[in-house]
Amino acid sequence: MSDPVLTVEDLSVRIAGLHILQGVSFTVAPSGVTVLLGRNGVGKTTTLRAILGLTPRGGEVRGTVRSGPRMLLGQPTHRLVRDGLGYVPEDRDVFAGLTVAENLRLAEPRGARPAYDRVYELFPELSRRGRQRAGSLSGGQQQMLSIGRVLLRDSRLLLVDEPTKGLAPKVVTEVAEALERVAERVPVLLVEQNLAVVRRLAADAVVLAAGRVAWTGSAGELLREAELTRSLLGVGAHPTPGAHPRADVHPTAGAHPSAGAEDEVETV
Amino acid sequence: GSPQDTANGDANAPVKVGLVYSQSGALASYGKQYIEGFKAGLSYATKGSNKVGNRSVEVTEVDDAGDPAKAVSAAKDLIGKGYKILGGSTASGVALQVAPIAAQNKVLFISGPAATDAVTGINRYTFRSGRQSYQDVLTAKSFIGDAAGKKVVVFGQDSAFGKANEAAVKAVIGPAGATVSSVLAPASATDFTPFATQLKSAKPDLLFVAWAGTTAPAMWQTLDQQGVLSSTTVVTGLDIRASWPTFGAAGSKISFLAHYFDGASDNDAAKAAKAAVPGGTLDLFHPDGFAAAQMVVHAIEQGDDVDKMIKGLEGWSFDGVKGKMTVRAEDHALLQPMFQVKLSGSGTSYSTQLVKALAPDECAPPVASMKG
Amino acid sequence: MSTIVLLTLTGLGLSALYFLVASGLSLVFGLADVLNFAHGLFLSAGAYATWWAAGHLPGASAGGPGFVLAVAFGVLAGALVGALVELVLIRPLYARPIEQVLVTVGLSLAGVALLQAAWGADARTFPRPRWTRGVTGVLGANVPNSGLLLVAAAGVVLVALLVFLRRTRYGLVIRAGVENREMVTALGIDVRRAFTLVFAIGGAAAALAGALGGVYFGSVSPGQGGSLLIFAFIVVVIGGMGSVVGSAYAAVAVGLLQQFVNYYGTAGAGDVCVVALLALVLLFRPQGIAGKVATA
Amino acid sequence: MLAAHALSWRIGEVAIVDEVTFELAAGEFLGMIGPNGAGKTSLFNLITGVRRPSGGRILLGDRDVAALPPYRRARLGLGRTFQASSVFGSLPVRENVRLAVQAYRGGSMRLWRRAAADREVVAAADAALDRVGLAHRGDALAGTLAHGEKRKLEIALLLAGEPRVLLLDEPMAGVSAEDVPELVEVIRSLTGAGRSVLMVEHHMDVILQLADRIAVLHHGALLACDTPQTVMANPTVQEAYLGEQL
Amino acid sequence: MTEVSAAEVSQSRPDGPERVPAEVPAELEPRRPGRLAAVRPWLPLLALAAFAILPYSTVDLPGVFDGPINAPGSLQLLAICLVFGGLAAGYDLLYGRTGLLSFGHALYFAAGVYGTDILVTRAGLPLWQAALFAVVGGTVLAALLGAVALRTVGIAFAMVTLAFAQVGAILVARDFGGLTGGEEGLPLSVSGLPGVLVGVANTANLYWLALAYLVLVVFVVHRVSGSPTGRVLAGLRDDERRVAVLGLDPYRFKLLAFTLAGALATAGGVVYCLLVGGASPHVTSSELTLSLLVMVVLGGPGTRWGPVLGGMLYMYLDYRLTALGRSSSVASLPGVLRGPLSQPLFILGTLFILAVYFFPGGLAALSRRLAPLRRTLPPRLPPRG
Ligand SMILES: Nc1ncnc2c1ncn2[C@@H]1O[C@H](COP(=O)(O)OP(=O)(O)OP(=O)(O)O)[C@@H](O)[C@H]1O
Ligand SMILES: Nc1ncnc2c1ncn2[C@@H]1O[C@H](COP(=O)(O)OP(=O)(O)OP(=O)(O)O)[C@@H](O)[C@H]1O
Ligand SMILES: [Mg+2]
Ligand SMILES: [Mg+2]
Repeated sequence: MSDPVLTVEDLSVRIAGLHILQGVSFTVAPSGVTVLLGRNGVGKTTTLRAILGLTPRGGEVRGTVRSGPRMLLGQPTHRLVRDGLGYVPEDRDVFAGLTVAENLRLAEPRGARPAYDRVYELFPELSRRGRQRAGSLSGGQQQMLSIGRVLLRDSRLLLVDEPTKGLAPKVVTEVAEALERVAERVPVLLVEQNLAVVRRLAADAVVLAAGRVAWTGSAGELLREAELTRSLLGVGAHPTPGAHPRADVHPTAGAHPSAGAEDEVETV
Repeated sequence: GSPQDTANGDANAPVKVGLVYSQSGALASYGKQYIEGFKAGLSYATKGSNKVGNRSVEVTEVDDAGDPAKAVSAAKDLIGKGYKILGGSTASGVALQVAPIAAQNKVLFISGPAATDAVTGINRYTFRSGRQSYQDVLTAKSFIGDAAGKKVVVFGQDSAFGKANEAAVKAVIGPAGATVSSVLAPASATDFTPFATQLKSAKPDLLFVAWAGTTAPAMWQTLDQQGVLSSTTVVTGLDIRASWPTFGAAGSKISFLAHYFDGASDNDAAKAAKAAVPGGTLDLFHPDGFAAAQMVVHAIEQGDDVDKMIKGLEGWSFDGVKGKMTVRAEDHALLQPMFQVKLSGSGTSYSTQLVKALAPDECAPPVASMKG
Repeated sequence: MSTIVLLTLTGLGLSALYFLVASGLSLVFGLADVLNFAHGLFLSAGAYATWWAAGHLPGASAGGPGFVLAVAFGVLAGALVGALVELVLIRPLYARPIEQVLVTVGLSLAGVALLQAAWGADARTFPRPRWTRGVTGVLGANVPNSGLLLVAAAGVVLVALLVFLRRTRYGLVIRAGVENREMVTALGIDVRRAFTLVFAIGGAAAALAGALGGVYFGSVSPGQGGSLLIFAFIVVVIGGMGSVVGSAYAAVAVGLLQQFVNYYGTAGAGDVCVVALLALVLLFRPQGIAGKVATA
Repeated sequence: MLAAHALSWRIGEVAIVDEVTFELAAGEFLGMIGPNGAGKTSLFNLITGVRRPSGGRILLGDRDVAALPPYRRARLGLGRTFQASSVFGSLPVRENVRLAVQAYRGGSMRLWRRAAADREVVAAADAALDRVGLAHRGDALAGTLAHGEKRKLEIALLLAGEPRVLLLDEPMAGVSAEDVPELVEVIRSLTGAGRSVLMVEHHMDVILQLADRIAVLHHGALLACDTPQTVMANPTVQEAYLGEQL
Repeated sequence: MTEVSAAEVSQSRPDGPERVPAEVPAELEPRRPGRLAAVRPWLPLLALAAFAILPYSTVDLPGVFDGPINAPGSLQLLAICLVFGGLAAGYDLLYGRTGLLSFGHALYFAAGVYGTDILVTRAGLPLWQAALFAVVGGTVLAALLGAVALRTVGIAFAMVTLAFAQVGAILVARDFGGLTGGEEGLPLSVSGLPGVLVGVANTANLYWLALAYLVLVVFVVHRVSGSPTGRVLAGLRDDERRVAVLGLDPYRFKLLAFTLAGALATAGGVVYCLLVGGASPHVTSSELTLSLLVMVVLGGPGTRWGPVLGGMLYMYLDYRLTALGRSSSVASLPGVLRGPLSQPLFILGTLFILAVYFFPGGLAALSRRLAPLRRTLPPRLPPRG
């Protein structure tokens, strides 16, 4: 196996007195999708943000995060991004007051040609809505914009936090496809609750539980072994007929309910 | 123990004098002159010994930052510690609020540069060591000679200061047969063109300007630019030296009345003061401090009883920096000479020429009734 | 007739002064989301720097082209103070917006006191080139040249700011950074620089207002900035926070209203009218005339 | 219970919500689906009064509420969930729910009473927290909850109000897989006693389990409103919404 | 109506995950057990008793006060601190508890000061009537102006209140009908006052009056914050729209808080007027409102004792720093330092900035911030053996 693109060793994060991550270690393979799984609140988002140097003020981060020989912890976020780390945040965080076109323009890399064709091909909707204020986009449209803008720049690793949250089944499929194609070129560290998406994309899986790594290995194996899935992810723990969040139940496109597209983001 | 049993009639005990004035805040430079004058005056009146008889004079200075609340607290503090003589009050607001405290607690209060007429006659415990607005106005009146049939316009800030001047002009020049009207501008005004236009169209024989504060230069410039200064006699009070350059080109077109300026007088007191103040140049409020010290020493000479001090000061005449000064017994107004001046020069160097000195009774304010 | 012309033109001069103060305030307020009470200090700093330069800087003088140099020095000083304030005081507090406002309150108290300690509480005469002391006859009215100078400067500043915000990438970064600064950094942009820049621009605009205001008033005093600030606040709010164009409209409205009411009404009514205008605007259009955040 | 007649919301020329008419019977559970941007959230905004409609009527019971401010509608029994960030972040979880209970039961304008002494409010709030499984988080500040927990708190706030009509905007969003069945049960238990629910959810599983009927919104207009079987079989729905399966 | 209101705009600002959660109102928080748990409820009463007997104490605290504590000067200073402690606590009802940033709170304080002064001095009313009318008048004024101002939110609200206060300042300065004395202020006529409140010898009575005012404000604020209404106010501070969706009218609650805070401020004005024996336009200045904000933040917004401490400390410094500027230790400094240090406002402003920096959450948060430090220190009795 070739060298990992990202190595996280003994990462601990403490925020407001809470020990949220307690020595997390894992690696991200140099190609394909590595998925980070876990229940609500185990610290998936916290992990991604710690890697990016976005831990809130007063938060305390320990451990090492390396990309090859380069140490990432402690570097300013913008430097990390320029060096090839792309981030799609959990809550989309598009700039509500700016137009779609302006949102994209902001993400253009300096000194390199922005890959607009790539973005518009994946999300034609964005090219049509260039002059609309991003805040008035629907939740799904905002998610497209949020993914689209990291694709403008060539990255060495993408950190993507729950990209299918709040998307219609059809769009979930589209986003998954898009990510699949992205992953052909760039390795992706993906946080995802939707097991159907995980199944389709992920090669490796890291499962967090209570601030620690509970399991690492092949995603396929994880999902194949029902017992493993149940014990690690809790899925199927309470067998309610029809409530099985399983990908193969017709006509479910997403095996897991996903987060909302919110009107609150909108400001007109 | 009770806080008030400190002072007793010990013939050798030091006499404590409290000065509450502006060391910081907007009027800090007035305060500075006042205290310099006071120290010079104390030394002059005690012949350099700072003692009255065997009793040394201990002066305590407290900063009120121009805030009456702070001044009142300081006054209460001093009175509580047994001080029987207070002085200071650079700002009129401070004088007005400290005066009642003095009366309530039966201590002597000698108000400083505060010019408000309301201090005169406010109560029998309060005296003043400076001039009052009425005296300014009477000096202004001296510029037009016979007022009968003349048209006088007052231009001032729409504030207590401006209104007091307006009232003084109406009371002083009005009865002499002149028609008095006024234009008042908000103290916060930044552009004076509307007012200048109004003044010009009023065509007065005498324009009396009562303006204090940082907007004065803009105001004079506008009056000059709109041709007000060249169309009539304009009279205003001469402020401290540092402000002279702010008159700019307008300075030579204005007739000034002066409370004091260096060179207005040349008596012993003035010489002593000039020698004593830092820099060797007298300014507007040095005489107030000087006179205050003279009055304090005179009061102390009467003994410890405040009533005796009051008796001793009432009607007392003395030679101050400005010349002969008299404490009028009826209302404690301080009768004193006033001056007419011309300002000339440009850039940063200006000089004054005395045009005329008015005798104290020429500019004596009307007698106020004693209120308390 | 000439009265109307005179009042209008001098009123516009006043408007221009308000706009110069308000534009920087509005920029910082609307874009960096900091209600900057220290803006008055920036203004005074610019005025004192100009005043100092005219007397001490080689090549600068009170008259002629040397004065341009003095003003440039003042503007530079203002920009520097603005940038420093951002770097040292505002930046470390960026996640705490209320505290940022509080720090500027503290700064406005301390700064004015500092100026007072350095140069005294009294007004200093301000150096003025000969031309600015004169008047120009327009339709029978003697219009002060310093007012005309203010109007011209305000026009230039307005255009420059608009170009900056609408045409440059920095403008975009600033507008985005107001909304979500973290996300801007996550796009690979050093947002801190942009914010320092906003403060520098705000400081420069304020300093220009201070320098030209000094010419207009003929004097400079530590509290001058503060007393202009309250009207600038009103202009910013009426104009719509963060909108430079809105500030321009509002400044014209406030300046003219004040001037005409002061002439035709009773003295002091001008100020009350301005406050009444503010209340009305806010009640019927709470977002101000041009009110939309981050629209330049 | 709740009805909309020709409800529209236009921005300029564009109709975001286009002449939508539907009725929600007492005790009925109506699911709503539609592509992203179809106007579902906008429709909720119109019904709850966050936005003014450009046209149409909104009936709650038999009262036209289109002109009432949001709080008046809430008092008439209209409850709604918001996104997670609209809990009271600086208050403890428990206080969040107590506030909701108190708002519902009245007596909020009492300045001189000890709030904590109102046992009924406290008990009702604890019960609501228990129901969504957040009882153990009662002391945490709501702002520090993880995404999914905020969701649950949202529902607890809603439960506290005991509304007659519930509007749920993607209540399952961000809830971890394990808790889904539990929450489904909670939502199921909300219906009955004549209470009606209108729920937007992208997750078809949940919709199919709960909904009596499903409404499909597309480009602001109501494409279909029928039984789940009929709707799922509709080719337009398949094409516009469900797409090809993963 | 397709326009969005300012309320929504201001609320839709994304609060990044970095937002520091505001202080939880102490009254709504569960009691924490601790070493002092048994004594804690009695601490305020103990403090009150201690303050109440201060005028009998002849203790001399050199450097803290000029002279013994029961000297009129010390009592006067303490009384002023107490009034402002109360004023800050009342203002915190708006700012810390309800989240309303008013820049015009000084107006209601000034209404109390000038109202009492004018009614006593100009209208010749006896003090109790004047005080009553002033408080009622100030309350009505707050209700009326609040009704208008609260139609706006956020910074706009702050600006409208500032503008109203500015009109108040203009009216006072213009001295209509000679009522207010303009910038010279209006000394309080003592003829209408009860003798026990007049004269330096009676300063202790004024002190007790100030103490009573502080106790009243703290009690009211405490009581209201812990009431059902207080719970709604805390909710409003977080998210107004969410409160509306719960079926409560935010406007009514905000107006209530505004009016109540206005009434408390007016009452403070009455006491202050007696204390300084008059009114001066300083109390109408926008600086006073700003310093109220400074006091609350210095102390810790939304906490029970923070604003009180902040208010007292601020006023104490404001008064005492003038003395520091003249002290010999400052005078011996080199000029560069002496200039600024002789400016009280410089020191106050700088202190404030430092406080904002290093003590977020104010004085009230200090003990909590020191807790980790205390934990690292070895326990006093090491359990060795
Ligand atoms: N700023 C903060 N202050 C206090 N606690 C925090 C903060 N940010 C996160 N937490 C806590 O850290 C834990 C992990 O949060 P995180 O957002 O990383 O979870 P997650 O795995 O991404 O969950 P989800 O699936 O809901 O998105 C949660 O319990 C949360 O309450
Ligand atoms: N103020 C506005 N100005 C312009 N367009 C708007 C505005 N508000 C909403 N829209 C548009 O209206 C459409 C409907 O938005 P809405 O948020 O209601 O969608 P939704 O059905 O809730 O989508 P999702 O499932 O993604 O949450 C979107 O295309 C959106 O861009
Ligand atoms: Mg997460
Ligand atoms: Mg939606």
